[in-house]
Amino acid sequence: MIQQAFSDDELLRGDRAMLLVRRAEERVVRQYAEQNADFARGVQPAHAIKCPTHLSIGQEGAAVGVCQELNVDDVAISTHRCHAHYLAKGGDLRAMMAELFGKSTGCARGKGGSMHLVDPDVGMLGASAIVGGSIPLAVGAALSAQMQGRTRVAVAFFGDGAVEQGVFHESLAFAALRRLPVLFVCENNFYATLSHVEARQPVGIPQRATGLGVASVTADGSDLADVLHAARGAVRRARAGEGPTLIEVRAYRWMSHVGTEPDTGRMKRSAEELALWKDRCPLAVLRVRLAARGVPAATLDAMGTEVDAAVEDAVEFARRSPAPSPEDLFTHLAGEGAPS
Amino acid sequence: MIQQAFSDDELLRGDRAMLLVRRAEERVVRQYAEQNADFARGVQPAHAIKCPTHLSIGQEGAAVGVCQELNVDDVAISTHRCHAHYLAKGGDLRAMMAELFGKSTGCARGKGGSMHLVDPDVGMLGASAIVGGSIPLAVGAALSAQMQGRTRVAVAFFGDGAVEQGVFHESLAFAALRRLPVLFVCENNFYATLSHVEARQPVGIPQRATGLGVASVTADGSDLADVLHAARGAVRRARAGEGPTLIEVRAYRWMSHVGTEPDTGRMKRSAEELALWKDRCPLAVLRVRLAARGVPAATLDAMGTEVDAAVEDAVEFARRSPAPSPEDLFTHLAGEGAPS
Amino acid sequence: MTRLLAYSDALAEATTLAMERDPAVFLMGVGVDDPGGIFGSTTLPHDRFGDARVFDTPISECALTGAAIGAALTGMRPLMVHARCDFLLLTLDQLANHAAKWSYMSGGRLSAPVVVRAVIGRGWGQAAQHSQSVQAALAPFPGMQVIMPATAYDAKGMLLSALTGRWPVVCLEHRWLYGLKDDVPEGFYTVEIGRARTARAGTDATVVALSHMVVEAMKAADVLAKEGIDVEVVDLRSVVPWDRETVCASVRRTGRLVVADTGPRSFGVGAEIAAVVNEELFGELRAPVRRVGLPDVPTPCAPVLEAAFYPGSADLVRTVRALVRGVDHGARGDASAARHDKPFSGAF
Amino acid sequence: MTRLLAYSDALAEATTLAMERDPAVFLMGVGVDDPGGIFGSTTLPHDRFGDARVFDTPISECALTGAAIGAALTGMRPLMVHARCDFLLLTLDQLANHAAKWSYMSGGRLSAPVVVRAVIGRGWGQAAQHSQSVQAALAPFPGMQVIMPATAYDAKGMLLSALTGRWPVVCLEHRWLYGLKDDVPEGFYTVEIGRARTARAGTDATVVALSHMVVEAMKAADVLAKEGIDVEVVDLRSVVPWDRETVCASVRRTGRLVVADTGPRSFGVGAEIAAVVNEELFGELRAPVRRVGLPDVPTPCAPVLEAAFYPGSADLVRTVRALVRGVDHGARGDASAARHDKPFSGAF
Ligand SMILES: Cc1ncc(C[n+]2csc(CCOP(=O)(O)OP(=O)(O)O)c2C)c(N)n1
Ligand SMILES: Cc1ncc(C[n+]2csc(CCOP(=O)(O)OP(=O)(O)O)c2C)c(N)n1
Ligand SMILES: [Mg+2]
Ligand SMILES: [Mg+2]
Repeated sequence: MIQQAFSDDELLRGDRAMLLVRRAEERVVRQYAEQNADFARGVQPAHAIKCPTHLSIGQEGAAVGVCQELNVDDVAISTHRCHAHYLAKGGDLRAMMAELFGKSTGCARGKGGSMHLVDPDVGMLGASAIVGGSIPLAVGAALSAQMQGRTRVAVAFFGDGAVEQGVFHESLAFAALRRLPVLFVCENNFYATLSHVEARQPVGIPQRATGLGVASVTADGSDLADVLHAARGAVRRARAGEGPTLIEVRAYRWMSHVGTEPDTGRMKRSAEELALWKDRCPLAVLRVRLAARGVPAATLDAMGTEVDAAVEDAVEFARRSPAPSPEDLFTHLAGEGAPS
Repeated sequence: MIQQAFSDDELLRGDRAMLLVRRAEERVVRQYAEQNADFARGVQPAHAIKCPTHLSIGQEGAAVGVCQELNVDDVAISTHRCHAHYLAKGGDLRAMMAELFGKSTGCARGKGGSMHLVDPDVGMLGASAIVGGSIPLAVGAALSAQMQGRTRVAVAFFGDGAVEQGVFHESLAFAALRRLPVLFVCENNFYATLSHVEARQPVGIPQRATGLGVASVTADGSDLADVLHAARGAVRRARAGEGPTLIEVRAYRWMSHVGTEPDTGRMKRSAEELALWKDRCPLAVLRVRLAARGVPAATLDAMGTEVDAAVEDAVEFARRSPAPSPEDLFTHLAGEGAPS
Repeated sequence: MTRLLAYSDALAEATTLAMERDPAVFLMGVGVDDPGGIFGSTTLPHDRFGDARVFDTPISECALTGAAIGAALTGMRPLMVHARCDFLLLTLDQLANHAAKWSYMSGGRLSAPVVVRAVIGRGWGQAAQHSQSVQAALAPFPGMQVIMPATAYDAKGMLLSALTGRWPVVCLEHRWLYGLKDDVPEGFYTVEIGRARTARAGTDATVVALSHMVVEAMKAADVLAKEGIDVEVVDLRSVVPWDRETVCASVRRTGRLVVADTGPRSFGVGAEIAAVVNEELFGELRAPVRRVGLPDVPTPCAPVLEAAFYPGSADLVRTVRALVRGVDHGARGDASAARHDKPFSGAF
Repeated sequence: MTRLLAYSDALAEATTLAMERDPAVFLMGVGVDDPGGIFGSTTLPHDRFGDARVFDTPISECALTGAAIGAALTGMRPLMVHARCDFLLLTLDQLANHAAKWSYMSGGRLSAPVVVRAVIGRGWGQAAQHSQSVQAALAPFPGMQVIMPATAYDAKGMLLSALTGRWPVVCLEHRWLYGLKDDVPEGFYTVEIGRARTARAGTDATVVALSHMVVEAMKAADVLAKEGIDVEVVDLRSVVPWDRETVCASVRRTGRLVVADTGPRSFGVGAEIAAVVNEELFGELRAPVRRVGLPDVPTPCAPVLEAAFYPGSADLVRTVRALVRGVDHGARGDASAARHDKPFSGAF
């Protein structure tokens, strides 16, 4: 039983982080519902989220499990679906909400939006909306770490679709060749947009990694402990100079590919499939475990209240914040500060 | 003993084809020596080869062994190092020499040169000087064959360096996914320019193929029968709808990466390594076999004479041929004829 | 008998027609078999011909472009579709180093008539990587054609031209055109690639517009007409090759030119048009040639910034007015574009 | 005290100096550790710093460019080298969609100061895929700089600017410049990116030249001087950003402009310069702006065709002369370039 290797505190930390992602994204869903109602009535809401929003609800275990094994100094980089990675890596919640609302207090000053969350202070180096595009950037960050002689680890988060890009292979092979301290975390949610992975890939994802000289492990995204365990091993290997690891985390996206609807109606994913995975909700699974360990319900309830308050505060912060001014269009072309 | 599976006639056919490549390229070497002497004397020769020339001397077994198992109707596509593939596929020798000499009778009318030999009449679809660039084109030709319901097989010839390109992986995975009738023939000559394959790749080439769902086999390029055997199996699989095969043919390039000098002096390849491989010359190995089978020396000698005459005729043809005229610059942008 | 058809439906109809007429035509790309069908442009052919000839691909744009070339070299007529033209940058080696050059490198012995469609995204905070208009990066590679139909009629006719021609063709389609309807004949017809279309005749100034900027230009012309300024709008339709004759003839008559591009103002397609017109009509122009296009920054996300980023009809009005009235303050972004945003539909 | 240094050695010296001053600088690329050292430009740093900081890479240009970006985001200063700029097309997604946008997309919280050097090939029948000059395809992506030093002095100074600046920079270097010598100071100095250089002052016409065309322009100016035509040659040096002030000031004085580009004439960098000059100096020009560049075909192989393909000093002479004398027959390719071919050395 892998989960017995982790303390109550560790699991509680993971619980809170997953809850934060879940509640923050559920809040985004509510915001969309509200603003869409406004739009439908022909009203322009004073504050709205106007950017393509890809939610991780159902997949929280991957981001949280991996990031919990990282230090602040370690770096991560993500994709169009980056809310969970940003938050799990320690990104500022207020700055994220402000970014979604297109405000100047946003983590990217309103320049990036939902697909480009970034918080260099906690090692969140950003996200690319080009499928596969950010994978080599993580390899480069690992190369830096190796050349600088620091123990920093770099993590590339990406989806099962990204595995099909040429740059994925080039990146893994180069990382293997140079034994770079990098984790390739593939969240296999079985779909790229509406395409099932079996219609797109001839072999399993770990087999591809093997073909590129990269060690791999598959973790169950519904079981936080399983992800923690896989990540711990991979981080240890990376820090020990043993090279990269690919972690395939199997998880399921509950919502539509983009936007805030469940997409089982109009698409190929079936309601049965979704129901099966909802039964294996990573939060629910963990809470059953915590209860079995005797963690009092009150602790968890308090945590929920606290997280909800933080989310509400972040939305309030975003609403209160000013929009950028049109002149801001021309700032930030080549970075404000020196690279860290 | 694989070679016993092949008849004398088959081996003799291979012998002639290898000899043709060898003698044609040796003739190119002599031409370079002559024209360089002219240049050194400050003389502009009336006819000269003025294009980057990458020779296959030493590697003839790969091109010949694979192409001998193909029909005229099958198609092949190659790289910067394409003379052997062009000739082995049945490309017109005169048109090749004329192309090298930049003449309007060249196989590409003087537009392409040594790196872009093409002869659609015998299924030689051309060559790309972008490492890895032509691999997906062969996949596309195989896709055509599959969609058209013909038994045509497509072959991509490429070097060990091309295995490092993203597009190699994308191409193999797609071919595996759709079980396309394509042969990926990797001539592993252990070097890309001056870089050894072990400094560039974390795992062996067949392992990469496995990671992409493609069957693979390694053949000894010094032993024509071994290549014939591998190719026969791969072609059979392709025609039977069993999908792609990667054939790694191990061989050694005797000359410099580009140009007509041995390059052991100024580079990392050692004279010992070269000597070892010269001992395993695919032509010499085959001739020992043929002698052992009792093929008379006279037969082989006559073949040599005939091949030499053909090569000399081709060079004469090239010299006699007119150069393109400057107005030809603007022709051939979008093809003369309909695609076949 | 008019038959109004949306731009997306015209694309779908052209594809279907081409597939009916020529068994060599097939359609592939990431998501072409989705219920959404690349904003409705691939659903009809998929319904009609099924997965054998209309198929989804792995997210391997580079190799699939190469595969399209190889298929074209062996007698097929591939049509590849991308939901955003930003993704074309992954395929530029195959497009520019291979498709555009294969015929020339082979001395004309082979043709590579691949057709690639790609959508120009805009709005709803898609930001820097989902909103580019990459014609300027494709145009400097001779050997392939680049077209940008602005109407449903042209979308159908030009796509049919591409699918029956001998060139590699990249067709860039602005997302905001997909819903616009136009009178589209039912049968097979082609619109010649390389011919511009005079969308509106006028005498005081010429606006040469690309793709969605044709819509903005027509709006601007309406506004200016009320002020007594008579604008000729030329829909360029085809970027490579482009119709120097029509453009120059128009500017020769009006004496004034504004180029309106969906891509960057600097180093954009407008620069080529401005350069040629200035050269051909030296001394005949009544005002400097102006360009309206995107400013020198990536696309931002926030609505305020998007509005400042995209030029629209108001910019064209201002620019043309200044040229005609002789008080030219240059072209700047304005906030007029914001009103185009629609509520989020999932298929942004 | 002059110290003549070849262009290739100047690049090597700049790299070495940058590496000495800043331990974050490293050099990578296919073949940078070869004895040939990318035409001599990487040998010195490799000898000095060894494989740890100067290393060969797999032929994975796309991922290595991404790795350079990731390294830059985390405090390193990567310098990546390509033996031909045709290979940049494999990396355009990383360059244009990532490097150029990362700072902007992050609201300026990160910088990606990657420097990419790439060589423009020419001659000896390299043909279509080894001879492109891709500045026009890079320029329309705001967020990265594109430089084209034409002298050893500038090669060193601009590379040092790039390696100490905050921008992603692509440095395109014409192979035919590598052997040219120039007076190059020993120590550290920078040449500001974005400033043109007046290579020769003149009064009758301005030639704005890029990269190797500066050499051709200087030759043309010599020829024209004998005819009494006094040409000003402006070495643009930097394409993005480019020096509008210097160019416009020069043309304001001479009244005539020819742009000489190593890349395509159509849709090339010359179009932007022509468009801006025509706009800024409307009514002040004494002749139309001409562009000399590559014709609308891929590079052919055969010597006769190569000679017809590349414009050279003779074309510039003809073009400028016609502008000044008022008989303009336009710019066409000629055969003058053929004499530049050298016997084959292996490192074509
Ligand atoms: C290069 C590229 N091609 C296509 C797209 C369009 N696209 C956006 S997300 C997506 C699916 C990605 O699937 P996956 O990698 O599994 O990530 P998930 O959305 O499941 O998290 C696609 C095809 C893109 N953004 N980039
Ligand atoms: C994309 C690309 N990168 C780099 C080069 C330069 N280059 C030409 S040949 C070559 C080595 C190729 O090695 P390999 O694939 O093993 O083929 P070989 O020359 O050994 O036959 C390189 C790096 C190129 N032509 N294309
Ligand atoms: Mg997925
Ligand atoms: Mg090799």
